[in-house]
This record gives sequence, C-alpha cells and structure tokens, in this order.
Amino acid sequence: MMAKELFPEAQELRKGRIRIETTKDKVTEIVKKLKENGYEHFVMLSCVDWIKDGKFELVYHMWSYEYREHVMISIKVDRDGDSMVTLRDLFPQIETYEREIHEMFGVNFVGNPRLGEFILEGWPHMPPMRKDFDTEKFVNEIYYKIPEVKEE
Amino acid sequence: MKPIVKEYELFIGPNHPGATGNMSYHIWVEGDKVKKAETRVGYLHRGFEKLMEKRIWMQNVPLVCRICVPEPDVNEAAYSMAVEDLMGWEIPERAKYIRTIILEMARLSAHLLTVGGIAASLGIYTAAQWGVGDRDYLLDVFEQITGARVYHIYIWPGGVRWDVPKNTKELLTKVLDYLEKRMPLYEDLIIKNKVFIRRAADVGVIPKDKAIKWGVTGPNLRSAGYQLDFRKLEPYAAYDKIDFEVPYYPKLGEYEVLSEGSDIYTRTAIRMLEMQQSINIIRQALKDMPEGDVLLKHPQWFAWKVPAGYSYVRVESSKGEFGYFVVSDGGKKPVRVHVRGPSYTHGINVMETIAKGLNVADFAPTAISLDVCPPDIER
Amino acid sequence: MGGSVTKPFHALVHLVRKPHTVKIPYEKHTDMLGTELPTERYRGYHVNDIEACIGCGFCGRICMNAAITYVEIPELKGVTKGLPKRPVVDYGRCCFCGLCTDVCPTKSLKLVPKYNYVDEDKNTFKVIASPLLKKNDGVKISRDYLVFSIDDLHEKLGDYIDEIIRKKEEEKKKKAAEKAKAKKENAKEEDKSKQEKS
Amino acid sequence: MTLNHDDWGKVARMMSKRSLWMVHFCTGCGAMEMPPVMTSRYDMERFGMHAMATPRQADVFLVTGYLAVKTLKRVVQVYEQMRDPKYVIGFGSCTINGGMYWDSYNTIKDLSKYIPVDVYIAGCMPRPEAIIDSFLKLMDMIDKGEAIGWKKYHKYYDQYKRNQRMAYSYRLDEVEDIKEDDAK
Repeated sequence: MMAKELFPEAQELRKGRIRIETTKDKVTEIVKKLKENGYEHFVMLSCVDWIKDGKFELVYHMWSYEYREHVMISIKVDRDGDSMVTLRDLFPQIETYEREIHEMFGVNFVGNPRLGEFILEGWPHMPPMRKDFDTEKFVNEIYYKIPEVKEE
Repeated sequence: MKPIVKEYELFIGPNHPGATGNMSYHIWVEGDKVKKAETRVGYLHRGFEKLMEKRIWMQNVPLVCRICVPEPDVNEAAYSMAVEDLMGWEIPERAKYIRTIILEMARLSAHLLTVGGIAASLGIYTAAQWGVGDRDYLLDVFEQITGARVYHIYIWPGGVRWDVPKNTKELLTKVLDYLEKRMPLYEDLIIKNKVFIRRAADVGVIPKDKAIKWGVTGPNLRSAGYQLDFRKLEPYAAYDKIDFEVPYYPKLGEYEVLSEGSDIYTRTAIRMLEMQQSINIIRQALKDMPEGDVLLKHPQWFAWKVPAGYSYVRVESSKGEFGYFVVSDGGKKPVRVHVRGPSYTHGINVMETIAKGLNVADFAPTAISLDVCPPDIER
Repeated sequence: MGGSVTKPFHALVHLVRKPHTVKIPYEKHTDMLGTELPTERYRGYHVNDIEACIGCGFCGRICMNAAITYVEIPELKGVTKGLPKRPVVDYGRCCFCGLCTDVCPTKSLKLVPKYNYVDEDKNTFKVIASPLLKKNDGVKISRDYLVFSIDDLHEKLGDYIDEIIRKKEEEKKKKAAEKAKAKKENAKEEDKSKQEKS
Repeated sequence: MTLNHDDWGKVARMMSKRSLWMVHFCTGCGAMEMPPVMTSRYDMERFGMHAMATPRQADVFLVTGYLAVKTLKRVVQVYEQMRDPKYVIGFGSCTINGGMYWDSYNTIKDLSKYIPVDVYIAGCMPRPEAIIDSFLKLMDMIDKGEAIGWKKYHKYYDQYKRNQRMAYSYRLDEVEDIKEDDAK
C-alpha cells in the first residue's frame, strides 16, 4: 500500500514526495509499517536545527522502488537532553546516521552501542552542527591565533 | 609448529595504497581471515553542511562540487535541482541535454578511474595507467566546456553556466571513438583475464536479499541482480528522452556470468558495461541536442530568496544514489543542506559486514570495488 | 574467454603506438583535435583592468572565501570613474570559481588561462590583480607581472596612471572639439535655413 | 684535488634532486590531480620521481590540500618518520591560507605553522603542469641548498610541537602528548 493510503494525514509536497509529521513515540511503528509495505530502501536520517523553536527536527527518509515514492517522516525533539530510540534493528545503516547525528548535534539515541567518537577526534566544544556554534568565530579564536613559528 | 601469533590487529590506511583515499580500516585478523572490521572515517571532514548554512544560495555552488572529488558534477546537478525544485523552475531544453552530457562524461571518467583502481589493487597496474590516462582526454573536453579540469562549477541552478563551445561535438566524438576502441583492450586486460577472474570471482559478495535492506545503490545494487537505476525511476536532465539500457546481473552482455551476484567480478563487469552505455548516451544527447537558451534568468544573487520548503532530490552517480535534502525557511541562506552520499552506506555498514571472512589480501580490492569515496562520507 | 594462440602477441601493438605522455614543460599540452590547452575559458588567475574597474566591491561581497579585499589607490581619484579602491586577491583563499567575474558590472575583472604560480614564500600569494593588462598585450602571469604590495603598486602604476590621465585628457579634448564642431555646423545650418527663409 | 665538506654536500644534493621519491598519502582533495601526474599522461618519473608507499623511503611529502585536524596527527607522524633530508610541498590554496575552508572548524589553515613547507603551489586544484613546475622549482632549490625546511624542523622543534598540540586539542592551550593509540 502506498504511504497516502496507510497514513491519511500525510502531506504531498510534489509528485513522489510525501511528508508525514508525527511524534517521537510513533516513529518506530510508522517506519516498520512502511518497511513492510514496500518502502524497503532507507535513504537517510537527517537532522535540522530549528533554533527559534528550540527543537531538532529528525527526518527519516524512505523510498519505495515499487511505487517510486519518497517518504519523509519528521519528528521534533527538544534541543537539550532529549533522546530518541534507535532504529538500527530495522535497517542496519541507521546506526551510522545516528552516530553522526549524535556527534554533530548531540541527540542521544537509546540502544545504539556505537555512539561516541566517529568523525571528529578529541572535540572538546559543543557539537559543531548546532546553529549556536559559530564556526567563523571559533576559527578566528583558535586557528588564526596559533602563533607562527618564529625564526631567530 | 604452532604459530606464535594467531590473532592480530591490522590498520589499513590512511597512508596505504590499498585504502580508498584518505580513510582507514581497522581489522582484526585470525590467521589470514578477517574476523571483524571497522571503518574509521573523519580524515576529510570539513563541515560542509555547516559552511553551507552561512553562505547565500549562489555561493554554495562552488562548495558542493568538493563533496565528491572523482565525480563533482553530480553534486552540482543535485544541488541545482533541489534549488530549482524549491523555486519551481523548469530549465531550458538545451540545458537538460548539456547536463546529461556532462553527467555522463563524469560517470565515464569516474568509472575509468575505478575500474583501473580495482585492477591495480589486484596487481594489474597497466589498467590503472590506462584508466587514468584515458580519463585525461575526457578532462581535456571538460576543461574546454567548463573552464576547469576537476571542479567544473558548470551546472547551475536554472541550467548550465554557459553554452558549450563550437567544437565540442567534433572533439567529444573523437574522444568517444577513441574510448570505444580502447574498451576491448580493457576487457582483455581485466574482465577476460584469468588472473583477474581467479582473484575476483566470489569475493566480497553482497547477498541479493540483503542488498536493498542495507541501502546499497548504484552499480553495486545492479550487480546484485536488480535493474534499478534512478535515471529510469525518477528521470532528471534529459534521461527520459534518451534510449538506453541499464545493465544488471545476470545480463552481463558478452561477459560470462561466473558467479552468483555482487562480487568484485560482477561489480567490475557492470561498470565496464555502464561505460559503454554512457558512450551511447552521450552520442544520442549530442545528436538530439536542440538549440536555444541554456540558463534561466537569475534573480539578483545577493537578494535571492528561495521559498520555504523541504526538497529531496536524487541523482544516480557512478557510485550510487546521491541525494540532497535541502530545507529553506524562505531566506537568503539555506537552513540545512544534508547530503546523502552513496559511500556512506557502502563504506561503513556494507564494508564492515562483508569484510567478515575475507582474506587479508582480498580486503583492499573489495573496498575499492565498492567504489567508496571518503569525502562524501564525512563531507 | 575465447583464448587464441596469438592473443599474447596482441600486446606487441603497443610497441608502435604513439606515446601519449605530454612532455611538460618542454612540450605544449594539446587535446585530441590539436587545440592548445588551456583554452580561453580556463579559469586561472585574475586580471583587472583598473581603468574600467569602478571599485564597487561586488566581487568581494560574492566571494565566499573572503579572498578579495581592497586597497586604496589615491592616484586614481578623479582619474577613473567610481571609487579609487581596487581588489586584492589572496591566492591562499581563492578557489577559482569565477563568481567574482560574473557579478562584475563592468566586466573589468577577468580570469585568464594562466595557472603556474609556485613560490617558497607564503606571503607572496596576496596579489593586486595585475594592473598591466592593457600595457602588455597577451597577458602573462608570472612574478614580474603581479603586483604584491602597495609600494610595489605605486611604483609599477606610476607611468600607467600618467597614461590613463593623458588618455582621459585627450578624450576630453576630442569631445570638446567634436562639440565645438557640432555647434558650428548647427550654427551654419541655422544660418542656411534663415537665408532660405529670407 | 681534495673535496671539502661543502663540495660533498653539493654533489650529494645534485644526486638527490634527481631521485626524489614521494610519499603516497592522499591527504585532501588535491590528491585527485596526482594520478594523472603519477601515471603515463604527465609521467613524473621523467624527473626521477616516484610514489612510495612507506614514508621511510621517501624524500618528498606532498600535502595535497586541506588537512583536517585528525589527518594532521597522521601527517605529522608520517613526516617525522621520513628520513632527512626531506621536503614538503604545500599543494593548493588550502595550505597557504585556508583556501575554500577558511572558516571550517575542522581544518587547519596555515600548514607552515605545523610543519615546515618548502614550496607552495597556488590553485584549487593546481593543474598537472603547475605540479610539475613545483617539482622543478624544488629540484632547483635543492640544488642551490635553499630547501632547508627539515633543518628548520629540528631547530624550532619546540615551537612546531607546541602549535601541533594546540591544534590537536582545538584550544589555544597545549595538551599532553597524544596517546599512543590515537596516533595510529
């Protein structure tokens, strides 16, 4: 069944692009249902920082080769200290996306054993992809301040 | 006599000729068999997605092509298509054909590099020399069309940057003729070579029933036995007007079917067939290309606002599905640009899984045959 | 794998193949049709025509690498149109995308197909885009033609600015003469028409 | 006729400039223009240059483009494993002043703060012609005895190490030496 039939609340952005807004606790169920109904390609998991609302938006992208349809399941979590359940049992590659989002945004995924250092190494500051992290200021304060090697 | 060391750890990369670019694998080996593998990435992390959030829409165009170095054009195309999707633009017909030509040339050059690389990782260095050498003729064409050898910055939101020069057809036809003439030589050297077959057949297999579930895309998926290609499923550029076939296992054309599904041999064979298909596509596009404009009129760059919305656009690259998830809030700058690189799944999850049970000597060829490109993993 | 006995000897063909190595720097790089590369379109180093440049600052604004800064050239005040500031390009930042040339309203900033720039001192990569465009036909980018510092610029610009002033004055005179001529003719015509009327 | 120390140095330099071996370490995107230079189209073996897998047998280190901090650790280790005399070529704009990634939080901006650089090539990316030009320039410098980056590294070792540690910690204060397994 197509996503629109399964979830009548789904909104069609354009042909072949469906967006479902839902809440945190329903995601596992929806992803599972879609997986069983032909949406077998998990495209990616991405995270958008809506700093004004104080929320992170997690977007689960799924694609059906059969219906040629792309579904975005979007949920909102709090920016600080909120966590999400891992979906790595449904699709193994979600694990990697969760690792990245944990490192770059600081969202915690309960049940994922590989969270931790992934891309960065020894990063002491706040997760860099958050909107309140000013990369230009950071660069000016660190890299351009490192002294030149003085020759006598 | 008992061996003194039975189990050991091995680090492949980042400074290792068998590593695919600047990334590394940490493997645990027992005797000669890999027990466990872990991919270590992050050596190329530049924080592109962060940088894109603080630049205006047009300034991001030179940035995106740096995400995949061997095939930069797919990024430009995907980003442009995402912006066009949000803006509701329909690009001129000629621009569509030019995009097709450019994207196929990029695919051709990336495949030449990969096929040469796979062969080189199995000791056939001549193929690598040939692959890189022949790719250079394509780069010469790129340079004349776009103005740069590697980072073309040619495909723009609204079309292509400028029209192709007059001699393109003549030049490109000559290069394609040359490449077509070379293909049998590559076949003799790689795919029909008994040494290669012995090393490549049934090594590093992606099981057919797992391929889609693991998120495998592109030639790797087709080599597992699915005829799935986003050029056909969601046609972009001018692909819907061009007649071409998508090669997939077990229809390997003149190549023998020697193994069951996606191993190094089939992945190489699919890439060889795709190259021939690309030559065919470019020929058609050159023939059918209409006259006319190539670029829509842009709004003033500094004040350009893109309507709010979500857009996901995908392009079939030489490595698999390249997707751009672009979120706009109606402002001058994007809120979020998230790139889905094909190597993300191939390089980490798939590689870590299929590496189990490989011989150490087969590890590097397997990694290279998955066509992992590290910059699109970490961006 | 149709193996034939002669197959191994096919490799001998490569003995008589023309080598495709481009013997740089002793040989010129050409494509398959024999066109010399890089062609006109190649995006190499910047060249700015300071007579046409109006110092609007668009190139610095579009540059996402903050590679373009500006330098004040007081000599240019009143000599050329617009503001007397001209772009300085930092090749430690530039990515040769060419957006700066696309936004340039006067099209005075150009990228030329020259690319060899090798130096041991990292401080020499900040360059005032060559002001010597018109003086030397066939722009050559090498250290001799690039201007590095502001002092250097004044030194190299000296004659050049005199030339611009001379040209401008000539133009002015020309224009004045033309105007005078036109006036005279007008007057003559008026006279004629008056005579005819009368 | 007897040759003194300086003359022998000259002879040694003359010979070593004709057989420069290069570390095969693709550190950044600039590595994409290395295959054409290494293989038959531009063929750097014409100049006696050859890619070497291990740093211990190599003389030249091409830092191809930007360096993420994580890579910098490996680069420094590779550089320290090379034997003297050793030369570094900074490849592309990123090594000079940050290049495209001037405001990225994870790339170092100025390579010469961390390891001494002998020759820079501008460009993003530089054409193979420019790369070969840089090799010729390096050979010229070696011949004249001007490529002395490796001597500088010995002399100002403390300063280089201090800067490296600052970058590793993403702070301006220095940290203890990196742990053994981090450097792998």
